[in-house]
Amino acid sequence: MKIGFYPGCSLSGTAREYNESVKAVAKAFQIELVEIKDWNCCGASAAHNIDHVLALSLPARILALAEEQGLNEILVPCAACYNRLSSTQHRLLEDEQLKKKIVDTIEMKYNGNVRILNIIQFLEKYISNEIDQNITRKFSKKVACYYGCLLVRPNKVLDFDREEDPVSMDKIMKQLGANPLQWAFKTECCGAGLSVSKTSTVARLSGKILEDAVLRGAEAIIVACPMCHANLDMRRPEINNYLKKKTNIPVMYITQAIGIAIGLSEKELGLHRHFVPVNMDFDYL
Amino acid sequence: MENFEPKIVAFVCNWCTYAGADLTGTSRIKYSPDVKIIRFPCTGRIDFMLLLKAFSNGADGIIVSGCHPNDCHYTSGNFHARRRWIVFRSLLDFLGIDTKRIVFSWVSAAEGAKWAEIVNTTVDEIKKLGPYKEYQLIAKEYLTTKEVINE
Amino acid sequence: MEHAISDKTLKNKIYESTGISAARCYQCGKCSAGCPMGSEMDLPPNVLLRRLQLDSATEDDLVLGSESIWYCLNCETCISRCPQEVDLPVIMDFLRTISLKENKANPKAKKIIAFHRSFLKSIKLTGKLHEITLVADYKLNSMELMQDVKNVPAMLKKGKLHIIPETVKNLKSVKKIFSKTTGQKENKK
Amino acid sequence: MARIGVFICHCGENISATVDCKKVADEILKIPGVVLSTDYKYMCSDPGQTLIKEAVKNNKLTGVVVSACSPRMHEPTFRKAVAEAGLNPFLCEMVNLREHCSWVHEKNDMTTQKAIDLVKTIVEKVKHNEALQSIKVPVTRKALVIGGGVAGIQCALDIANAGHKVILIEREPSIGGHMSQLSETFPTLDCSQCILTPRMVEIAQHSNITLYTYSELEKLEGFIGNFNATIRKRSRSLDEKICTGCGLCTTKCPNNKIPNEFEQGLGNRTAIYVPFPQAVPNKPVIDKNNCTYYKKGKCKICEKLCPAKAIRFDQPDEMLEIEVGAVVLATGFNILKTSFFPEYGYGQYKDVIDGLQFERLASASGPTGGVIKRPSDGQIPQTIVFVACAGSRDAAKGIPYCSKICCMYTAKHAMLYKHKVHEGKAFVFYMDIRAAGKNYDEFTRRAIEEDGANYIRGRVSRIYERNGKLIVIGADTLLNGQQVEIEADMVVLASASIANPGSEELAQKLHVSYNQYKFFEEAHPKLKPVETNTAGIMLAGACQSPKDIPESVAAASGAASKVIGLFSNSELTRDPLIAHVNKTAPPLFSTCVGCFLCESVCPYKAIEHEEIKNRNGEVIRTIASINPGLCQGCGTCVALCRTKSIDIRGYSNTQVFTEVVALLNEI
Repeated sequence: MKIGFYPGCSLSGTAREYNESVKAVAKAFQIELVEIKDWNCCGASAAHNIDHVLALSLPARILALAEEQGLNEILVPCAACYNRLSSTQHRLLEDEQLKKKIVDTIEMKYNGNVRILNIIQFLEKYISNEIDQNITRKFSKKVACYYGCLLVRPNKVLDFDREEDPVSMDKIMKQLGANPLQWAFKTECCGAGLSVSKTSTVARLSGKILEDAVLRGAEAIIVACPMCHANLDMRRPEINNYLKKKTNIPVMYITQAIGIAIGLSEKELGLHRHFVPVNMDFDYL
Repeated sequence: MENFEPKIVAFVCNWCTYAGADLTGTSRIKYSPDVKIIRFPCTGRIDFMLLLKAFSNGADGIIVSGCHPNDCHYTSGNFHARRRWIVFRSLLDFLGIDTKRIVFSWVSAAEGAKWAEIVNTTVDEIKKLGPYKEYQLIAKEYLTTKEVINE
Repeated sequence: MEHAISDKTLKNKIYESTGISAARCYQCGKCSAGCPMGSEMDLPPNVLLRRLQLDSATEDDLVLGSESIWYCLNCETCISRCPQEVDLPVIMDFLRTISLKENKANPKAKKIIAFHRSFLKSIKLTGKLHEITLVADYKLNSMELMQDVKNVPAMLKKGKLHIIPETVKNLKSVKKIFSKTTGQKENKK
Repeated sequence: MARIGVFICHCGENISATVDCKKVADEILKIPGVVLSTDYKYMCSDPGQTLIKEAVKNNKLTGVVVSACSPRMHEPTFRKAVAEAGLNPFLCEMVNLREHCSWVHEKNDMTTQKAIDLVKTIVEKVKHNEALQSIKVPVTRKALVIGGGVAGIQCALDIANAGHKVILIEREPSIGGHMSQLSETFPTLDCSQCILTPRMVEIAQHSNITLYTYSELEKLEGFIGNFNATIRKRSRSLDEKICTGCGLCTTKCPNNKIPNEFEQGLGNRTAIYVPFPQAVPNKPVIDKNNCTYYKKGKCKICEKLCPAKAIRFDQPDEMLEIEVGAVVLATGFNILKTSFFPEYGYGQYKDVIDGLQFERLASASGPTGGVIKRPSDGQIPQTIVFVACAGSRDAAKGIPYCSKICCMYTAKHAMLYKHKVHEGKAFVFYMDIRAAGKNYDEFTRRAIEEDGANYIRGRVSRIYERNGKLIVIGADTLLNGQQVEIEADMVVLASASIANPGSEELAQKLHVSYNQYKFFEEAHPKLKPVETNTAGIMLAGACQSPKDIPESVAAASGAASKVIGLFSNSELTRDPLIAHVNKTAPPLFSTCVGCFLCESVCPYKAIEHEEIKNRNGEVIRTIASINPGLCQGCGTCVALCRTKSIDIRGYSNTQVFTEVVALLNEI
């Protein structure tokens, strides 16, 4: 089983553990991830803050590269990259003139027929059917699944899960033996793009998310986006400062949670790279 | 070609599309004057020979419009029209008639805006296709336009 | 006329370039209610749209000089709940571009703009984001020299930072995209 | 030789503002056979009609073309006028210069040219018009009213009181509709059941009214004055004639946890049940989906208990065929359930309820006896947030229209709550207060000024639950879009009014028009508000568009008066625009070859077999003939006839082909 793979900048830098855990889980289920050759940055929020043609051209180049390599399906684990790539694909397919303009800019062929999967869609399609028989230790914790804003919105474009109160991640966590909690901040924004330039805001927004998860008794927050992770994990001192209390709830990628449940080592999953340590015991079966 | 104003005949049923076009008027929604309506009791009444007659008399495009499926005032006239149209279309196609010039649609009495939209898109489409000279020229040779119709 | 650049108001420009009509907004305020940044904005989303609706050069300047357009996180909460489907995130993108073009950006947004610029600069250099280049450049531009310094050793230790940037091999193709889009503007300056 | 008179109407300025009427008249005069062509400001006015009548007489006209508004509007007016002048009315035709030309085009030469073309087309058609005699058909003076809510009740009573028989059918086991669920009614705050119940009883006792509850229309055939309705009377599993309504059967039913529809799920009922104490008829019904006997084959406790021995487990549905002369649709509306709203929790929060549920909580006969209690824990809420426009005026959710009744009932809800819980806080999120009606605005002001409802102008973005409280996130657009967060104990969504489920299917059975939201469409938005496009079928109440009680009742009486008008004569005249098979001289008799393809497509079974016999009485040919009483004039048979032996009056082959040729060619 082979499938295209676009890691994006975060996964090769600050979110290395996400990259490691995605690859480790894929490998464990005999899926080969074929990285798009010579990929570039999708432009993230910076590009469409500054220039909208640039914001469409950068993702278009990535998709064109994938087409060039004959990939008809690509996994994009970073929620931000997934959102940019999907939105670009949607807008170019909707607007023939715009498509022409972008194709002229990137000087590459682009058809728009690559299927873009986010991490949950990938897990649902290729892995969730196989999980049950591979579980070696139960992820027997109360968890708050945090989807963030970019994974589900805009629903008309992405057409993934429920726009408000999504449930796909919760279903997977339940399979792992976890108790996914009903909570209120599943899709609230963490502040993402302003992490560096307006840290106080990020502390407030991420703080509220964390506060609600803790209030409802969550023992871990499960994420699928490197920016959500960075803000909830790396920005914890600022968050604690804002909340005026010390919180130590760990934030994990869903792939790390799967990895734990199927018995992969902490090292393979990059758990040691977290700022808030993951000190958890799991019941071996 | 620039100032080409196509002649488009619309064959519509009295109960849905004619009433829908009335609503377009009552709502003052503007559309192209190139389309002119001929009223029928039901699309079921529309003899498709009328379409050929229209082309041979200089029509560049035709709209046939009635009630939505299941909404026919006479229960099933629109179904019969559609059934006959499907057969007739392949015949026209076989005969070399440009079926792109015939628009078949459904407009209910409540869809004033939809009627304007259909008229305008049809006019744009026919303008792109240009005058239907091919058929009109041949028709002229074989038919005289002022002929008296025999029953 | 106050504006020599164009006698068209923002409302018209937005409609022409994005097809979004600010007139559709009926001021229910649902966008402002759900906006994560609503409490920090000088012009909450519905107020910003209201000013656009007024269709006047004076109001347009207020919008282009607002902090709001830079605080918008593009989280799409507003559009996902907007009853009139007014695509505010796209309007925000458009407003930011114009604000920069016309040199009207709010001084309070200096840091945010500096960050976005440094981000793009980093991509332009190597085709991919390199955090150290980004942060170094941002610090020089924003003069926030000490920010986040204490995080660096830990990040290095945890393997989250690369000293040497990864580079796209066909860098030319990326640079061309930049010169065809943002490049034109910089050249004009 | 034809002598056609053409009359071009300015319709004030409605036509003349974009069409050069004088020019049209002048151009049309050039057509051979047109002996008079003139324009006038208002053709439909008295002087206008006199102008036409004089012209018919003085110019010995053989045909009249009135170019004015839509024939759907004034065709009868002008046909009547020419008839008064001595000309056969069917020799008069109209051209639609207003709706199809002047109102939809700009003022220019093309518009005037289009007007000329349209008039020319009808002039050529009229040359082929025939003098026709109207058809007279008998009228069955009995009405069918579908729907037993307040509109259907009012309508049935009005018709019955005028001395005509009425069949009232209702889908639910009792009549009463939504009004019977309401607590108090705006703007007077009188008790809903107190004013409705006497009317319900009147229905049951009226000698002219036959009531079928738990029944639905299966099929409707025929036409105005002569409909044939098939009604499915669903089995109640009970002999209504024997049942005394004592209610003993409902006391021991083991299935007693079924959500009660009448209580909007806030209370429970048994499998054998009477929907509510004031139900008419006050006879139980067995809900077969929940009855142990129907599910498992044993139980029958109710049968044992029944002193009258009225339970009939094997009772089948009954099909009733009824001849009626008119039908009134009064099927009402429904509201969106809370599960429709993603941002308000997909219906997962028990204390987020809809307006009808609040009515039940506030009603003295409701599940809480009129005490406002939270559904989750029975606590009395100290803070309630009311959300107006929940789903209404929301294009993104597919409901761009205003539901009309919510502004008023939300004000009423806030008021009722404040009357019952004095220290409680009532917040109302609204966009606009639409209180246009007699004493309506005063009512909403009272809610705000006297009862202290706190109105906040803004929509609610999101609702979620935390620590047993509902957190409502809204904005105050009158305070610069400032965010408002309220910790509420209960939230009431004034959710959108929508067409009742099944409306579309019903409309299709009756061949009446409906709009994209499945509300039934009236024949004219202003002048025929209670009639449909199908003659003999009227509309009453909220099945047409959201309406409050006074409006529904007014519409019901309006529909009733239309029915009574129809029933005031024993027969009615119908346009003779119907099909006929040609007749030729013997030995052919007709060009019809007797293939009877027409028979297979005729929706009215109007095609009959006519046998042609020779002198000896032997059948030599069988040809089609058309029953003029049944034919409705759709013309499907005409288009289908291979030998062109069938034609239709008013839209004959000659007429329509002439129209096409005339439209496309110069004069």
